[in-house]
Amino acid sequence: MSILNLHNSLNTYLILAAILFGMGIYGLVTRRTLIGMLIASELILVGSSINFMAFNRFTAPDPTVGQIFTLFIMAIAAAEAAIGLSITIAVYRNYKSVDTEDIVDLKG
Amino acid sequence: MNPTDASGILGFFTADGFAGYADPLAGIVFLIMLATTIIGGIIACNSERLVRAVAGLALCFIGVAAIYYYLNSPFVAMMQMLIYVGAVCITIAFAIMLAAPEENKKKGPAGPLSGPLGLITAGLATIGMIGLAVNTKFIVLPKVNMGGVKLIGAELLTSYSMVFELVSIVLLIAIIGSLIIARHGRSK
Amino acid sequence: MGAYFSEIFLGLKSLVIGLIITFKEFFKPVVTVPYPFKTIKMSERYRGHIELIEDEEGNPKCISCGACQRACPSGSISLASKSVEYEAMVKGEMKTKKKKVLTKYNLNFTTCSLCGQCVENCNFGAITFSKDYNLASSRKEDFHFDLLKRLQERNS
Amino acid sequence: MSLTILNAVIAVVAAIAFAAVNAAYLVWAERRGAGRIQRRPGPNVNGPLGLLQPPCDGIKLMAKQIMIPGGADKALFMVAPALAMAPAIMSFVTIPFSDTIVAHSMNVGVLMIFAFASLGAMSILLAGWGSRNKYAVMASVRAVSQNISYEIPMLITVITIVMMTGTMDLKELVAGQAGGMWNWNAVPSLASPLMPVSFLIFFICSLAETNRAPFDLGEAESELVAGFHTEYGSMGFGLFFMGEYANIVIGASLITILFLGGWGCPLGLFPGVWWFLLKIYILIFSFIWIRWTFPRTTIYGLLNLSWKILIPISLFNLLLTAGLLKVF
Amino acid sequence: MIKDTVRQALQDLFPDPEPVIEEPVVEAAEGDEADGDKKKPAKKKEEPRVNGVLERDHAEHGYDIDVQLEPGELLAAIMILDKAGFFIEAVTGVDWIKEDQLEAVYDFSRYDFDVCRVVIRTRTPRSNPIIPTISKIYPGANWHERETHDFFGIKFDGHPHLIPLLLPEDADFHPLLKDFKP
Amino acid sequence: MSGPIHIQPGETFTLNVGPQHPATHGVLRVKMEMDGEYIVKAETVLGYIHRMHELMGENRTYPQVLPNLSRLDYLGALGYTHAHVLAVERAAGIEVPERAEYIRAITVELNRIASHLFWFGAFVMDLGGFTPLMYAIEDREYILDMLEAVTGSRLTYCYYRFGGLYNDIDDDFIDAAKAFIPRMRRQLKKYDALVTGNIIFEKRLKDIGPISAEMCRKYGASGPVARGAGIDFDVRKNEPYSVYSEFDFDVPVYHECDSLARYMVRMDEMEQSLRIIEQGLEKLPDGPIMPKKKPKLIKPPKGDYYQAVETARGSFGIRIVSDGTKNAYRFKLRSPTYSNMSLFDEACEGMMIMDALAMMGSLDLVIPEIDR
Repeated sequence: MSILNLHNSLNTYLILAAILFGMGIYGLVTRRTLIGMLIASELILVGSSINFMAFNRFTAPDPTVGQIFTLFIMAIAAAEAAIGLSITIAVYRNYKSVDTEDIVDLKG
Repeated sequence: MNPTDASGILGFFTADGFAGYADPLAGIVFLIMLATTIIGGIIACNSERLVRAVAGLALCFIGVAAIYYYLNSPFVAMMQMLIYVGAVCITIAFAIMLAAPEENKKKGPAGPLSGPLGLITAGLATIGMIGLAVNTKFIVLPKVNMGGVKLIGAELLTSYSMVFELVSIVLLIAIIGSLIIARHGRSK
Repeated sequence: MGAYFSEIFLGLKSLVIGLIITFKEFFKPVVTVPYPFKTIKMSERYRGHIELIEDEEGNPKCISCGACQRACPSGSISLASKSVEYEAMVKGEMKTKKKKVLTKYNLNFTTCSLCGQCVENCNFGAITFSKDYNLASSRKEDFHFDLLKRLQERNS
Repeated sequence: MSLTILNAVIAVVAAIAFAAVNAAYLVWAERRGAGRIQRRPGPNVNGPLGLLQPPCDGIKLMAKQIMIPGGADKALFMVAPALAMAPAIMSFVTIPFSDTIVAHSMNVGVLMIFAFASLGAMSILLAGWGSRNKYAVMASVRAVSQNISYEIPMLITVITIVMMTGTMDLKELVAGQAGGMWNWNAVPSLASPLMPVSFLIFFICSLAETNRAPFDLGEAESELVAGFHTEYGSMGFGLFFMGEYANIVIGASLITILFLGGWGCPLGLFPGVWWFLLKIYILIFSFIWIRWTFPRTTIYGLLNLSWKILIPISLFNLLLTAGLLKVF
Repeated sequence: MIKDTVRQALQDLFPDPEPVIEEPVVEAAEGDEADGDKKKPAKKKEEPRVNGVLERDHAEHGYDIDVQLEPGELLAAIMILDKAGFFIEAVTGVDWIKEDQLEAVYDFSRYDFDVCRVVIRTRTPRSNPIIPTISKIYPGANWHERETHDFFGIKFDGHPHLIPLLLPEDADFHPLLKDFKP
Repeated sequence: MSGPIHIQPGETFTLNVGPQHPATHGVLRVKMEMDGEYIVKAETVLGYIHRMHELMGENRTYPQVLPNLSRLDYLGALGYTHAHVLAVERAAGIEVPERAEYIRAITVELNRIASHLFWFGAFVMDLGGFTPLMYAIEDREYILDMLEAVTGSRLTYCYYRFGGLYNDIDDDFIDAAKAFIPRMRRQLKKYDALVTGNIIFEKRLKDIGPISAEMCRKYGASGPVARGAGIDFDVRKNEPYSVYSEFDFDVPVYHECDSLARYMVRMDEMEQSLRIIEQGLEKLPDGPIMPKKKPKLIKPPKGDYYQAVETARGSFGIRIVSDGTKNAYRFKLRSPTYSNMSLFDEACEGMMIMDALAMMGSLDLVIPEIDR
């Protein structure tokens, strides 16, 4: 298969999704701040979205279900980002840090 | 893409680009976008400075939007740009500006899985999934997505109307909740 | 509710009034003078830096009494003179008299504040204001005027 | 095959050229217009009517040294101006100047313009943060919150229009308004009697989205020195500047397409690209006119305007139009 | 008349009830002009003014009440003016080098049509000039006192932020002292 | 929009507004402790163009100080030189002919209008509107042309002399001034429609930067700042000097205490100044402009003299401590903006930065006058 025809192959997309997902996992375990973790989790969500979209394009019996699922993921991601932002700010207010190691006591 | 959409004297993404045979321009642009996505992802999960990580995330999302476009879903691609780049990335950037003035305060491992161990973990997960993806035989069905927007709208309001409503409620609760959490402590 | 809409309406109205005013101004003629290409006449009493006045013979009227030098708040004026002897008819006989002749009259324009005290304090009407406003230079030395030299240049 | 590449290159080059020429000469037009409003001539020395001023400015900007402030994030500092200019040029690709002159027509054209516009906010944020200047950071936060809050009434208005015409394709949107100014979307119809209000809202929002006075809080020169591009000189500043003017052209084009019938003649005769250009330049003139008439709003005045006035009215208009569309 | 009430109130600050008679200004101005620079040995040695309240002619001097007092009584006098609704015009100093004293001068006036300008002076030795601050009563005196400190070196006791205002941050000279050499 | 805000320690940052900042009109620096857009604490740093005019006043003879006074405030220079000549005339007991006093009043009021016009333009420019500045400058040019024809300079006039004037006015000046008055009234109407009525402008100033009457008293504020706080104080009325008691004019007073009130006071003052000029031109007596008998050397008798005048920015005072020589023993300048500016630190606490800068504009700062 020609390298210029990669975009017509399902595997390209699946591998890309796996790479993004892996990056997300890596970021999630190595990042030490809440915001870094938020960024990493966005990568994971995007990786799974690509999977949905790829299957929707190549194999789905219903041509819209993958797209709709991706749209839902986007909505949830937006909500997650908003909540994550507010939690980060609240944590920062109380601990003066967003480092996960500093946030150890239970009482907020 | 719908062939009727691609008119215009300068139309360069012709319908042929998506029909199956190798259009070199589409292929080249696809490779560029693939690289953009991966480079953006690497910046996003490796950069020391969080703002750069967000910039990388935005880059990654732009690439992903282009990839959605290649998957015959211009609507989702545009929504990806609009929501992820225009809203999520900016929200995270705001969070950085509001909450993390000292970025490089401490160095060193964050937890047991950081460093090479984290790399190994993530690498194993990636390799496993790639293997799964490559080794599975997918049945390609002839009914494919042609990139219409009307169909999505119709489905959203018929088959998936319940999910749609639920997502709306989740968003509403998220907005109100984040307002309450973030507003706490400031009386203005 | 009424206040809400009336505020929007009145606000829009005030904005439209402003727009109409600037739109009218758009078609009015330009009032500025494109300076290096066109200049305006300076008014009669414009006070530039000072100049020496000459008498009928072309010599400076100044008798170098130094009143201007003393009156100057910033010490911008420095003058020097030498005394020369000359013969004049006094009461029917020739006598040698002494008089001071100006040899140097320098104005340090960098410190001059154009107050006009020197002209006012001159009892002999020997200095006046020039109409020179076109003064610009990047060197300080250009503003150390030698007024005597300027007078001679004017005469020649 | 090579034809497609050629076509693509032509399209991109044409878009860049159009954006650049417009940006350069809009600066000239703005300065001349401001001059006329203020009873002074404006730039008039270089060339006839000062027409050579933009190239001279461009050469001057390019000849200047690129200065990066100490402590700045170099990568972000350099990337941000490019990120400001690129989406503006990309948006030109999808704008139909006439029935045939369009680089790439797509079925979600309206969305595409908004998607690229949202990239502009990102570039402002990165520029502000990257230059490590407190004024720049404050300005970028302001500009971004302004952009976000004005996107909402703008999109609601767009939804109203899309609902009426049933398409997101810019060409079809224009085609729906063909045949004279009584068919334009800005004119009230039975199904949507509040359309002039919508038009006004969209106009205000595009002023705010392009960071134009009286909403130029991102570069409020009397408070925040020069806003998010305080630290930029030479071509970095030039790119921001050109991006701003390219955005103005896009905003004017979008208003023309959505509300003023695109390339259609007001009387329904001889539609063509000239009508489109005429309309956008009239709109741009009004942008300039407004800028040189009004003082700047405050940040809370601006947010109040968006959240308390524009969003409720546009939402009401949306519901009303939806209801009336069902009736008629 | 506010003038009388304020004068009375200020008078009460002094133990000596009898008002200080305004010493006529030495009429030497015209005589001096004739003699030029020649010193007049006959002129009696000028004594510093005695503390007390003086009423001045507004047309001649531009103010109405002139009070001189000890630094210790300053706050009491300022309090009287504050109660009477005066606003602070300025605080400044005068260097009386011959008498080896520094004088701080406080100008007060009223927003009223009942014009009454009050000048309060207090003297302190040049070697160790300390005067209590009035910036607690009149916050506007903050800058004026800092300026006076810049120019004269008078230390205002209790001033919250006595650093150079008009002079450079590291200035250690006081230009309005008569023995100041630039 | 100002009000109490809870600040958490360590969340603030320092913002240096100035010395080079577009809103500080010259060289003023304000160190602001900010919490986001809100000002927690502000400290003004002065002295960037301090020139020690008071020491110059001690080292120079009285006539030699004349040009210095106009350098204090380049926008309303005549008011300041007026204060100086009045103070020295009071100290040395010099009589001034009536015509000279009238001409002084007319020129001072013209200069006051010029100063207010420039302030108007610069203030609107502070708020982001650039065009009114150009219109204001155009009108101001008329005044400057008139004054140049009389005094010989455009900005830093040295026109008054002890006992009178440097030059007499001529018919051209009177004609020009008479023509100027109706024109200025028309222009003021235009400004009202263009700026005062504008909703954005009103929203930016209404209830912004409150300065109460009590605060004015404690800080010694005067001029339009005090009059905007409901204080009916104008030296021209309260303590009439020169020939101001002959004129019929009102002192505009607004009780809102906000920036808009201060703006309105200045706009109304221009109208009142026009009235004074009108009356002055009508009543202008004939006669000399310098007294017949004038001492050759000015040596005021020993003593302490104070003279206050109402300049465009407020009550300006000169204290001359004379020791009987031709130099002043002490030459104190009480500048109005200095007092007006000193309340900025306290007034701007808790405000947003753009409101604070709008308020700073409404104080009408001329930095050389603060720094002296």
